[in-house]
Amino acid sequence: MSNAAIPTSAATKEESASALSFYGIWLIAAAALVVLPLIFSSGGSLTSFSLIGIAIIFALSYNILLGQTGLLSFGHAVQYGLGGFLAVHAMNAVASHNWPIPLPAIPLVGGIGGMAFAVLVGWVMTKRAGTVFAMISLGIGELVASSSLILRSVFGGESGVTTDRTSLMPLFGWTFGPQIQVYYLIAFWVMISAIAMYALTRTPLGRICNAVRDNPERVEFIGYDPHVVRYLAYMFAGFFAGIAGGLTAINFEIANSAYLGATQSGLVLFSAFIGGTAYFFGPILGAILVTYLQLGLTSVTSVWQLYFGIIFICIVMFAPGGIAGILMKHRPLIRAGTLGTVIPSYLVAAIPTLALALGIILTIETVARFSGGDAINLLGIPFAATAPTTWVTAAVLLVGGFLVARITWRRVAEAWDRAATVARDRGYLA
Amino acid sequence: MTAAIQVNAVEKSFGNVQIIRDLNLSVAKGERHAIIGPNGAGKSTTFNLISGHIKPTSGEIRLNGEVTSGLRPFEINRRGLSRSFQVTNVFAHMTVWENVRCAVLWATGHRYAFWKNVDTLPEVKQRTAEILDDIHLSHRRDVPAGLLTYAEQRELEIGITVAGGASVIMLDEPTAGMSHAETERAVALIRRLTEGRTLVIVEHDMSVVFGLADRISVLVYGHIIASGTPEEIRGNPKVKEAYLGEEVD
Amino acid sequence: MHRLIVAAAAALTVLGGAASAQETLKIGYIDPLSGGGASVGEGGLKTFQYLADELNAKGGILGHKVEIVPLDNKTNPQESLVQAQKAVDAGIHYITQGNGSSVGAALEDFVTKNNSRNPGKEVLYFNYAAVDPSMTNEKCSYWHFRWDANSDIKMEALTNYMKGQASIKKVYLINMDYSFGQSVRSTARKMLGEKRPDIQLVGDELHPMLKVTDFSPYIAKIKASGADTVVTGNWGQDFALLLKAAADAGLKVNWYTYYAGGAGGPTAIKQTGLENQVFQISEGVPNSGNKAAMDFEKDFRAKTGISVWYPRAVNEMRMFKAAAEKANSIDPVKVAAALEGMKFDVFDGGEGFMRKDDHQFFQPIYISSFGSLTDKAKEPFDEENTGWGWHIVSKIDTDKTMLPTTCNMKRP
Amino acid sequence: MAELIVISTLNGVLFGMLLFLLSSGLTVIFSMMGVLNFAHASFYMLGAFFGFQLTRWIGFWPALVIAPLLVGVVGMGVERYGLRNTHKHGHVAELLLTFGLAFAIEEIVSMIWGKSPVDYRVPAALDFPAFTVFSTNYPAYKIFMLVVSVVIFIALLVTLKRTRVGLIVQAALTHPSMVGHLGHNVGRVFMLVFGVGSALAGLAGVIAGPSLVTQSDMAALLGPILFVVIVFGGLGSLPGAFIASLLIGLIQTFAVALNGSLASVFGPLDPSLGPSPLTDIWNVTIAQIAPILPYLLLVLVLIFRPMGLLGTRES
Repeated sequence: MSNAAIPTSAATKEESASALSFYGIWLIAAAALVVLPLIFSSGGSLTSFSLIGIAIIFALSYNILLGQTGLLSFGHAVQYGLGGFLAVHAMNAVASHNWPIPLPAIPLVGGIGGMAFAVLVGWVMTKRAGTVFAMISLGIGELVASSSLILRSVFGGESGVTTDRTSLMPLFGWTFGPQIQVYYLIAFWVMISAIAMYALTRTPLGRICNAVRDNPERVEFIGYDPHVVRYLAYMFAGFFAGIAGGLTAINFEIANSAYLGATQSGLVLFSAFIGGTAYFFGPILGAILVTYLQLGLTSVTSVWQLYFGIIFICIVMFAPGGIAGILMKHRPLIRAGTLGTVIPSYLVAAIPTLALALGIILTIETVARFSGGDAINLLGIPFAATAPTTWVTAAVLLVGGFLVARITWRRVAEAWDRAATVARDRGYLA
Repeated sequence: MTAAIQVNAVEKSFGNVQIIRDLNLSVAKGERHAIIGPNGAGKSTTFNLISGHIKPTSGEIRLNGEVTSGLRPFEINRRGLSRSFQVTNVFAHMTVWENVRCAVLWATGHRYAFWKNVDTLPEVKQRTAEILDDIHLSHRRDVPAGLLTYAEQRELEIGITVAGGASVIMLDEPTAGMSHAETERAVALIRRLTEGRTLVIVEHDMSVVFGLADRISVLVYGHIIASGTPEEIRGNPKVKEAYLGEEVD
Repeated sequence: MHRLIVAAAAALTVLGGAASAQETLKIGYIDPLSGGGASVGEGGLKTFQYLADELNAKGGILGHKVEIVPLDNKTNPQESLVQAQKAVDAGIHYITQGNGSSVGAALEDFVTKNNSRNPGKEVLYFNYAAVDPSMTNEKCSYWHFRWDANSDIKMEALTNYMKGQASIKKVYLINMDYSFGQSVRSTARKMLGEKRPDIQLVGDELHPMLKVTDFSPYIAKIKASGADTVVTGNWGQDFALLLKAAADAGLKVNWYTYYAGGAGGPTAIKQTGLENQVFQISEGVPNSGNKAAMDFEKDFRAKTGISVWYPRAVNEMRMFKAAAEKANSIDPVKVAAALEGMKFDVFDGGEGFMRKDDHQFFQPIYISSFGSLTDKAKEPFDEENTGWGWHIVSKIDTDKTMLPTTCNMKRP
Repeated sequence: MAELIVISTLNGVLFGMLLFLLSSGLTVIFSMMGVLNFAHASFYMLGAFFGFQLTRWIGFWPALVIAPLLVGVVGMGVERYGLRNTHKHGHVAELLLTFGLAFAIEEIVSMIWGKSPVDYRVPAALDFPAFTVFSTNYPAYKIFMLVVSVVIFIALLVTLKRTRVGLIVQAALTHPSMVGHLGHNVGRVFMLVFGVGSALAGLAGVIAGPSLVTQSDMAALLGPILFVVIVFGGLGSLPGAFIASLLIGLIQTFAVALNGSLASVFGPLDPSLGPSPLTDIWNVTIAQIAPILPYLLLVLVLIFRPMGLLGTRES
């Protein structure tokens, strides 16, 4: 009612302001991608950035299914992997025939590969959503991964198919041998794909995908066939997964059956879910975090898989909206100006929570290294796994942290309620 | 003139239980038609049959003269029939605005388009805004539908149903669970929104039924025992015996 | 971000040429340290760390302290490349790997490309257990050196032994369905056909890798075929489960294996009671009778809790030292040149050499059988606390293990 | 030929019953709670390791009773402190919770017992050949496994059909929301059901451990095939799971026994064609693809009969 009273000029102004901030975000992202390797120029960071870029496209493509259409897939790596294989074969073919196709066009081939597979099997797969789809995707994933070891002439057995990315025609003097050039190629495709996938959510199809996710039954009564919607979503997800696969093939110059396997499918599910499937940018955060953890955690601890599991369980239990969900929860508070009410309670809660986390880490590492006898280095303090002092410290942190954290988090909830009430009164929260 | 809805000798069984027997119903174009009957008479099943939610065991249903029995709900919807649900059935995680807009998209011809920006389609925008105004939810446009109050959700449900511009609107107990004031508002809303269209309504509130309907059909045990104007129904002894009698006394 | 800054800073220091004579010589150990293959990978890591300690105790290599940098590849080729890149980025010039021929092939390809694209940042790949013959044949690389006998060489040695065993009449082949298993199978067919045409090949099975939970159906087939000898390249659970099923069904045949000695293998053999019926082909045996090797074995077991699975790793590290000293440099290009054609006294005695044509190491090969140890003085070592150990059955000299190569080596 | 058929049938039934032992708990949990428990195979692994450890300390027979109970307690804990809080976020969240749990359990097990296989042996009392067919021995232990599976199957059927708890479970299968409205403490029922389901997995672990390899990756190896069994048989249907287990056991065993390939039926392809996908498919034997046959079945069943063989609801 009150909206109707706002003069139209104000509405346009508001719209153009939001449009400006919208394009601003993309421009900043593009600029960041360009500048990033100039700031962190070591080979290690370049490798990490390249992998993160690929993971972002892959996770976003997965979210077309999970977050936007409500399809839980356990076999998304199939399209990713097939895209990778097709890209490798395309690179080899282009190189041997001297076709005038530069390397940056290759991911498109991967995308087409991923999409072609989706077109082929998608119609029967997407007939139903829910558990049936999840199980079919699991089955198809296993089937394709296993078949790839049988069809050796295409998939090269378990050693895979290799290629040489520098054997294609150079583009503006770029041979794509050095990692920095590959990084920019990946960054270019990250930008293109992210914009395309975002645009997709703003189309009639994208909106109806959401509707199918929320309520497939009702969609039938506003003129749409949810099966067709799911099928189309599956194709687009396959296309972008294929692009990610193609980029991986360029980055590693090899495609093998591990690309198609359950581990890849599981990782992308982790990324999307941890980042948060309800918001477009959620999987981006998830992809960054998971890839980073994967690269970093494995060299710090041998039981990285346990930490992965624990982080995942915590997210599912305490923040099912993922990181993006947590962030966006605060938006109405920021707009209502009541964030200040919650922050002190956060700071108070952070201390025992951190203690609890340290306790968990110390306990895990103590158990993990008990037989090995290595010292644990936590925050620069060495702990011997076999020393009773370590056990006591771990126990105190664990139990004490837990008990105090429980109290402080209740405080957080109370502060939240107060802040939310104010925000609601000011009309920023429904 | 062909009827908007023509149901001929439709039967529906679930397993051995026959829910609908020899159902015959005719709704003329532009008519406001109410279906009443005691609980368990098969009113919702009748709705589900006509809208394609379930398929008849035998018999035939026509929409504007065209046979629609056996078609899927979206096919029937595209032929100009839209229905609401007794239990609120909206897109809970999407905003009010998006709920209505989704319902507008097919009718405005955008279908599965993935090359158009949905935010810049003028006719979609205009139509959605109109509907929101009509159902008095403009001020709640950015609220997720799942967070609306019950009455608001019922209004949104009606909004989604009429948004596509279908010529035949079917409303399943649109005022169920509403307060007196809310009901009055809803009736006015329904009256306005279905102006010039065919309306089929299932309702328990007799004041709504008799105030709104041009014609009434009485359904008992899956069979229509009487059909006529409100006056005819009031005076029909069979109806009194089977239904109204019990309730009035 | 913090880590990245640290990494960036570390990389800068390396580039800055702060290298002193005491600079640590880092060897990237790329093998599974988590997931399914971790038990094997951890054994390898312990081995290399022990060997590094051994070298360091004697002053390291040319005064450089040797450090093993564990890099977990989860037996995944793609992950291996990430780890290899990480190693390169950290300024490491030597990587070593063993588990999985697919990983090996990927790494070989990686070092070749890396070294041609980044002159001055060369990396050598020391392979201690990936035995796919193609790595020293059609796919060979100047930057790759293999200390393990490839599967063809082992089969050559094995069939040279089988040639003399008149009791072998019917042979059954069962292998895992991947490149190694397939190469075992095809070379066995070919070599047995040439050397013992009278032997009847009564079965040739490829089963899916690491997926079979119940081998009874396979055992039923072997039994039905009337085989007296089974040749298998199976390892890990595929070996243990196969043997368990055989023992359950009461199958009495002789088993010629590549990897019966791997983690869990001896336990499985002991459980099934197949005494002296399981043979292994390897480049070293704990009860070899070589005093230096047996002293090493004793100390190794005391310190690491496992037996010396990889005598070839000992050869690799000791030979690395010798090559660096010969070249008087730890520059990978010079070390590679020194390694080519180098002769070396191997762990269990006898001479081996790194063939220049394909960078394949040749060494004496042993056939040993697994059973109870009667003479504790001569054969002190059992396996996995089973009380059983390996006895040497036959030794095949280096010259009887030679095979031609198709390698067309591209030298820088 | 007769020999191979008899032995393959026997082997198939034995393997099938092991599969059933494993999947019974999964299907019980699913039928009651609608949760596809990805950690089920992990509970099986816990059972095997608990069994191994307890066998060391107090012997196999006490372990056979205590280890499943312990796993059941762990399962109840997971339900009480994990799933129950997640329930409000829907089945996907519950499924993902168990997915994360599977990761964590695998690592915890390998932290405690190491990554190498442990020496978990068949108890001496059952370590002898029970009978011999065509000179192939059948160990008594396998017969013991078979008997336990059948007993579990009958016990579960009787419990579900004849007892009050069973009636509630059955009611929950068709009218999940009604059970709560009927005044049952759904929370406690759920916790018990999850506990029982986990304990069944644990029992399977204790029993299968000595016969298979007890190792920290044993869960990952068997996990996916369990889903095939319960989806194939019909989600939530115990007899369906029973039949599916047998069928998959038999199919896999017979596939291994067959040497046929397209090449052996139609003759080899012209070698001048060179390597291509066609030659790959032409030369692959049925035995080689035996382990992927269940997945093929799964996909086909879901496409043509999404409720599975004996299932009553789709998801």
